[in-house]
Amino acid sequence: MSTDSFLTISDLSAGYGDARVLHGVNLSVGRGEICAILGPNGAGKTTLLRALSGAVWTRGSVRLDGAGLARRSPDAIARRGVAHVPEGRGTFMPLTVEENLRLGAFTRRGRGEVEADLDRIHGYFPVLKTRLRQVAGSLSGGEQQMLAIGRALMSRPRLLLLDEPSLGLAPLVTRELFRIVRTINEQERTTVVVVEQNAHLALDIAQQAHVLESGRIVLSGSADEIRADEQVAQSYLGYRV
Amino acid sequence: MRGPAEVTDGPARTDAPARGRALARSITPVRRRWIAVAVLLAVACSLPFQLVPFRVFQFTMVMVYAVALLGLNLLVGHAGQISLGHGAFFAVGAYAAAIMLDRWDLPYPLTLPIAAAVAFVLGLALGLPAVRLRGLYLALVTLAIAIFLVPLLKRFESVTGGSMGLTLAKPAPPAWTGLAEDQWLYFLTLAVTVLAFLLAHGLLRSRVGRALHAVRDNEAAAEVMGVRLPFYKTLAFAWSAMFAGAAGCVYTWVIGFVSPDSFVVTLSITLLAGIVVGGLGSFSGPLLGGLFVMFVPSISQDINDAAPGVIFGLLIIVVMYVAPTGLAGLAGRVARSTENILRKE
Amino acid sequence: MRLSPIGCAAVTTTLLLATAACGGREEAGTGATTAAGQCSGQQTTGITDTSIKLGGIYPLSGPASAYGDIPKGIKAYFDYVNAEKGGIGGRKVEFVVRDDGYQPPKAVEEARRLVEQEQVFALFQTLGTPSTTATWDYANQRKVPQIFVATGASKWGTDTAHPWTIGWQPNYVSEARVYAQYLKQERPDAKVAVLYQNDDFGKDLFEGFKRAIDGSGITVAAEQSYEVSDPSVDPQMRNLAESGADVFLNVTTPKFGSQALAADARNRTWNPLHIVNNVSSSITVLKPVGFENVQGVVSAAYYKDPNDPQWKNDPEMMLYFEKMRQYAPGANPAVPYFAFGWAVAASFHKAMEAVKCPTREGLRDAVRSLDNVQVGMLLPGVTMTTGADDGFPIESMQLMRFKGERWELFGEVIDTRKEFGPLTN
Amino acid sequence: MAGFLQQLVEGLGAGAVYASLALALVLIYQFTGIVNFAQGEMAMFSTYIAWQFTVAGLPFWLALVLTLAVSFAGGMLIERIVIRPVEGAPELTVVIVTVGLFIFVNAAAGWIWTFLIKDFPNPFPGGAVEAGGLSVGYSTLGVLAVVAVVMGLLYLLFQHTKVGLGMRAVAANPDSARLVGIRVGWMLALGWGLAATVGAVSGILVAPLLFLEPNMMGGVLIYAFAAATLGGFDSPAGAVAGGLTVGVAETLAGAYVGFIGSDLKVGVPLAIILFVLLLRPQGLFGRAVVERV
Repeated sequence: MSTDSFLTISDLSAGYGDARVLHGVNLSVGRGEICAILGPNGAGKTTLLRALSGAVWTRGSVRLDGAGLARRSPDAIARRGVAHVPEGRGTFMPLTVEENLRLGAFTRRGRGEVEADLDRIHGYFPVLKTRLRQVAGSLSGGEQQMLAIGRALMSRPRLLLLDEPSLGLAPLVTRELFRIVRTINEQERTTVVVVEQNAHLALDIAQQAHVLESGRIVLSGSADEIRADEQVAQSYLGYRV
Repeated sequence: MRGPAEVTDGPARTDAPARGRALARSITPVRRRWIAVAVLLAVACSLPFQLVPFRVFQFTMVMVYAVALLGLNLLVGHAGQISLGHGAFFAVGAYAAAIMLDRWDLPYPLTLPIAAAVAFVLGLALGLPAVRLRGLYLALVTLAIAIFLVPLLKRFESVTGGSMGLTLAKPAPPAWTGLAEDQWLYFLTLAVTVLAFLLAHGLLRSRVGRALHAVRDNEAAAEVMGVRLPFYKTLAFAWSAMFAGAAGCVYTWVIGFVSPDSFVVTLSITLLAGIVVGGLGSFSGPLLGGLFVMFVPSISQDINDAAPGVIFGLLIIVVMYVAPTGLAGLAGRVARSTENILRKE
Repeated sequence: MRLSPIGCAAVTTTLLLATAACGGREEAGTGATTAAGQCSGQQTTGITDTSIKLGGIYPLSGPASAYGDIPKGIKAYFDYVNAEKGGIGGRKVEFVVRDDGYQPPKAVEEARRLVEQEQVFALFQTLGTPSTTATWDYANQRKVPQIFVATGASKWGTDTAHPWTIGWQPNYVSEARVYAQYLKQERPDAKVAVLYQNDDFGKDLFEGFKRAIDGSGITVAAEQSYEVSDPSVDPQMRNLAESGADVFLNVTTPKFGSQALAADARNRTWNPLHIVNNVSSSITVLKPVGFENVQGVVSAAYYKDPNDPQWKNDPEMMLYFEKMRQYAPGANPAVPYFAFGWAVAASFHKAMEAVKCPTREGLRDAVRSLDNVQVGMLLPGVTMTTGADDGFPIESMQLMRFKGERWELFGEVIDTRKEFGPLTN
Repeated sequence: MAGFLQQLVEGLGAGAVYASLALALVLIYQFTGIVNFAQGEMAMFSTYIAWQFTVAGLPFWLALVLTLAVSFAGGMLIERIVIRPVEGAPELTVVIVTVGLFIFVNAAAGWIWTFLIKDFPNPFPGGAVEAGGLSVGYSTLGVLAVVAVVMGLLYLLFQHTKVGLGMRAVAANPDSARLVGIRVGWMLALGWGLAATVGAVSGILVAPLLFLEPNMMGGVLIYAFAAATLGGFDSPAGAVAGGLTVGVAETLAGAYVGFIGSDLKVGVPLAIILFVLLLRPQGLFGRAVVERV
């Protein structure tokens, strides 16, 4: 594993109400790395991200740069630099694109910085700049995904959680999106945890990956190791090595 | 009263724990339900011979409210529609019965089916526009109906007796029963209540009931699955109005007096509060709600003579804290935990 | 041990038979006692040589709660009589008050509670026409006196099938007759605009007024009703003002009375003679409107308003203020509902003193044969009289006009029975 | 014609009162999806507090400011103490809690201040502007102006402040709002506080016209419901427009439609609501809610 562990998850269980979905997950992500979480539907990938951002009940420990996150409220975790782009993108539909972006910076002070960050986001996603006054609900799926990532970046996150960014997007758009995520990771040294059905894409940008099945980690390794694993190849990559 | 208590407490109090556990296991939920119903019925039948007429009257009114709440439960609890106007259907049933008794001298048993039918038809007519509305908006439209009914009743004075209302003779007990008036009224109400519960039970187990549940759980999905939404929503509204109308009819028998100001908006709101407090979508919810509506105001006055409303309001809030899903849910939780304790013993 | 529906029925029947066999309920009349001697056979439930138990039903909760002050005045009076006079004829009075929230079914429940559980001697005041109508059949079947009910509907006096129920205050029809009489003298060709509450009270008074002006030159130029649930009567007042009537008859309850008085004052193009009915004639209704805005308003009264300075040195009023402070320390004695309660309690005191037999029958007969009984809190000249053909204890009122900061009584006390003949259905 | 215009003006005056309470209803509904049945009673209670301040000898405007502050705090407190414990419960449970609150506040006010009516100082002068046979009372103008000012302030708050943006975010998508670091609980409390403040304004506007007593707002609440339904429960501007429409319709119908008369005029807003909802179930200004399968 990585020498410098930025996010450390130990023995994490989580779930909804009476139902436990995660059973003692352990993993760590190095600073500035992209970590892909793979696995079949219902394995608990989304729950893992929700556990990290405090939206479900958890047991066990989550440490970000040494500070404990477990059992804090979602807004408190967000204020500690964790930006979660949820499944379904979490767009504030009736608000304008600009208001959506500004909400990303809700926890920050300093007007000048926010304005500068807006420009930075426009750099990544030029299409958003042309739609600033538009109601977010009127954007296309791909644009909404860009908006969601842009909103997350507005908080200058230390940890970015992406849940199925490719869902419902055309392949070309998805490819573009992942390229941008890679760029952001490289330019801003943002640590990223990405949950993705499309294992190819995820492994292309990730340094390391974990396979989750029935709420447990069944396989961990570098992106290349995982790609080379026969089992994974069969189940998630659709070919034999 | 000793008999029923022994039946329910029997397994718990037995000296041989092993036998107790075996017995507890052998009583399946279905059987337990039948036993509970039987005990309840037995107690209900013996009450009027045990209590003073004043208490008998109170329990008669509990059943009247329970029948109305049964209708509301069908609509709110099983079909997921909110009505703030059920007092209006209650009033329509009450007035229909009163007018039949007062103007046409119909024998009173006849007034029940007719009053129920009138409420049903009215519910059907009002259910048609209600089909297009949902949630809050339906609630407000029904609230408006409840408000409008009062001046409407006053306007058509020649039929309704106007704001003076109508005073009627109460059904007299037939001589062969040897019952006093309050006991006779009690058994009439009990019969209607049992009938209403059986009818509601049957309705919910029928195709209609399944369709209603589908509507409640996910309206759009139900429609995709081929449930004829407008049809069932209207039907739910009409059935529910019918129960309220039947309750209103029995109310007229029991009270012997109807006036527009007896059916103000507060009645509708009290009914809705009653069913939510009692427990939505449950079998015992209407009964518990009826008990709440009947007894809690008097208890409030016993606690604070100067401002009973302060206590009544507080009690509603407190019940909702303790039992967010209603008293029926609370009773279920208590029963389950007692059972767990028994099992572990 | 599977129970089929049949089994269920069997269990039920068994239990039913068992209970029916071993326990009959306490008979309804348990605790019911009867008198001996000259009053032999008459009911003495709730009364002993040292005590009387009375029960009253009022709205203490809900929209009509304002009337919940009346029993406090009654209680103060009885507390005073119990403590300082040794009770009524040596009997200490216990007054049990129950809340019906102005809902008839609740009133029935509470009436039964008072009679069957509390075992009261009599129902002393049930408030409101609907609640009283819902309970009077019961009271009369049980032969429990239901006396001095707090509603002015005329049926308490005209009805013959309910001898156990009797009113107290002047009925609304008589009050309407007083206003009609006044107009016939002062404005024989008046065009009257009427605002009335759309319920039994408003209808009774308005219909009575229409009947009383029948055949005279007085006409109703416009009529508007309101519901108790209306926020305001301003729209009604605008419509009435357009009629150009020269007399305005204000048949309202206190809040709406104030609103109508204020609307009349605001409108400077319409200045009719304003007659406000007794229910809304209290100083507490006029004061919020501003005394300068209600000068010259006419009304009629039968009991003394504690806010009225002319009674400042009246012995009964002084006693009232003193004892209210003593026995109802939290209450403001200026509230006319307290004075109303005081007056009706004093009336009961007089009636009880006149009973021949201290029994329910005795009380029923006593309140139906009152002869010119004087009560200190009633206006001078207003007395209680009943008889075989007269079921209305108080039928006299006196007109009054508002001047400065108080009502000024004018004219003679009008005995409506003498003036207009007995009221019939 | 002058008579008609006069009725129109009076209708607008009545409508402004309905609008102010409807505004308070909409504020809470927007954030929580709850219809607060106790809104009118809370407003009535605030008005009593203002009355108490003026009786204690404070000048009216100071009493007003103090009352608004107390109401704001009280609204937040109610959210924290009364509503928070049932936050996760079914919507209907929360609605019934507000019904309980209604009964409680109403009875408490009667207990503390009795049911006798009180006169409340009118902040506006008594006269009227006369123009072409039309007479518009200063108090009518005043009420309309206050409602306009409240609308304006709310607009500024929601559109041009960070807190306002946060509140709108909570209304739009509470889960997502949490994920961007907004303290949703505080925003809800803030919404209740704001609604209580607007309600207090409404009560203080109503009291000089209807006279202060515990049941003062009961009738107004019904019309405010109608106004909010008409305008769309998620649109503050709609609530105001709805309030004015209901006020005018009710007044005109009571005056000009003979058959309706004053006893059935309450049917007019009912008919309007029914008609509007059948054509546009989301209200005139509301957003269509599309439910996905």
